[in-house]
Amino acid sequence: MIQIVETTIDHQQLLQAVSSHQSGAVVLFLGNTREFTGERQTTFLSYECYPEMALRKLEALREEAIRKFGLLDVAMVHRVGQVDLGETSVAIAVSSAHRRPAFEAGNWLIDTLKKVVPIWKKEIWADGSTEWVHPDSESQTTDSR
Amino acid sequence: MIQIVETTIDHQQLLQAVSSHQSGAVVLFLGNTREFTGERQTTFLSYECYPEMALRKLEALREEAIRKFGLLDVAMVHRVGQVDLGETSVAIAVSSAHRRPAFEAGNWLIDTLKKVVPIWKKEIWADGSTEWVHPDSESQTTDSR
Amino acid sequence: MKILLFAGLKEAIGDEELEIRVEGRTVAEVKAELATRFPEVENLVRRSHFAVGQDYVSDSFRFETTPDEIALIPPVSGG
Amino acid sequence: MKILLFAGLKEAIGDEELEIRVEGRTVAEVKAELATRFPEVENLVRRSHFAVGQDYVSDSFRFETTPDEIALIPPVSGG
Repeated sequence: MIQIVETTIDHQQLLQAVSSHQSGAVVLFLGNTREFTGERQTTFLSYECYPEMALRKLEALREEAIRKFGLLDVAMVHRVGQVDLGETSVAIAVSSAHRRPAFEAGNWLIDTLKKVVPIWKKEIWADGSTEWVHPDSESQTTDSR
Repeated sequence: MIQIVETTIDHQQLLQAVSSHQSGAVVLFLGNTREFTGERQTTFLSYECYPEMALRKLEALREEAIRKFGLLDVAMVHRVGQVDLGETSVAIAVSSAHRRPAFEAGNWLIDTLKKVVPIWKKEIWADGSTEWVHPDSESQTTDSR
Repeated sequence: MKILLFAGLKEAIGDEELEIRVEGRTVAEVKAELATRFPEVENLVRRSHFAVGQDYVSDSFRFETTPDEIALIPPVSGG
Repeated sequence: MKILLFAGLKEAIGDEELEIRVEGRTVAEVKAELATRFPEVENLVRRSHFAVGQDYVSDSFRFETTPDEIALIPPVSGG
């Protein structure tokens, strides 16, 4: 299950998608909009993506993780558009027979997603300013969530 | 939120319990009854606990994890009694500002729970035999989930 | 003094509690008596830990004359 | 050839696509022209990657005469 959605992510659906009688371990990761980055206050985030390529990259990551970590299944859903405080922008569910690979894969998937999947976040700060986040620059916010 | 329950674990409730406007990352771990252990087939599992001590230990683990990993919150629910194939015996939800500590804490909590919390699992095998699991013995099943 | 039993110990000994003298003795001494009385669970008793007042104690721990609730905790397997 | 723009690049250049000659040139050469035409995003262009047919290509990649869909991907920040 790989999706890009414009409304609330239903994590129950991800858990169901990856669960079976063989999945002794299921790990779900949720990335949510956080109110404070240091002292700066966020009003909301807005995400944009390159849809066809983002879906292709998510599917490739899914297949690579299943192979690399010996998983049973992976589901990934990313939301685009406005994501309010406390709401989920990305959900990753991983299932495996044993718990270790499920944790390792969940960690690897979100790390890798943040590096290669063409999705961008815009900060709408409480002071009224806005900022596209393009990491690894002196002049721009880097994302450390 | 620390609970020992006798019916289905509501993971939605755990996610809500740990989520806030500061929780940029939420990790949920579910331990489910797996049908096969190698070639052996399980019909269901049955869990027993020492209730007062199990709750005390779970609460102590929760507090230790929050301190050790700098978390926002932890919720842990363990089910006792019969847990059928594919159903959840333990759910752990962890929230933090950033993702790394959330993954590390989830991993540490389930590892440590399995070592110190007085809860025991009985295998009801498909061949009709039953077996209490007391790990680290040559003569008994060790748990590797 | 009654001690609480669980899981494989409870099943093997056939009761959820057991009467044994603990006052003034060490955990190691009480375990030795249990192994003698229940040779079929000697191995499991050796690998078990006592909990007093719901906290684990080591084999060198000496029970008070009026101890709190005592339980014999076989290796755990929750999760 | 039209190339797709996103996020900070789209906002700075003011359009979601851009006409530029790519046929037979390398990614590095096209980036150099972009930096000249849009000096305000020189830094961001340098840190961006081209995708051809929705796969990343390196700076030494040379565009075909009739390439697939081309996009200029600024550093990503999903998650």
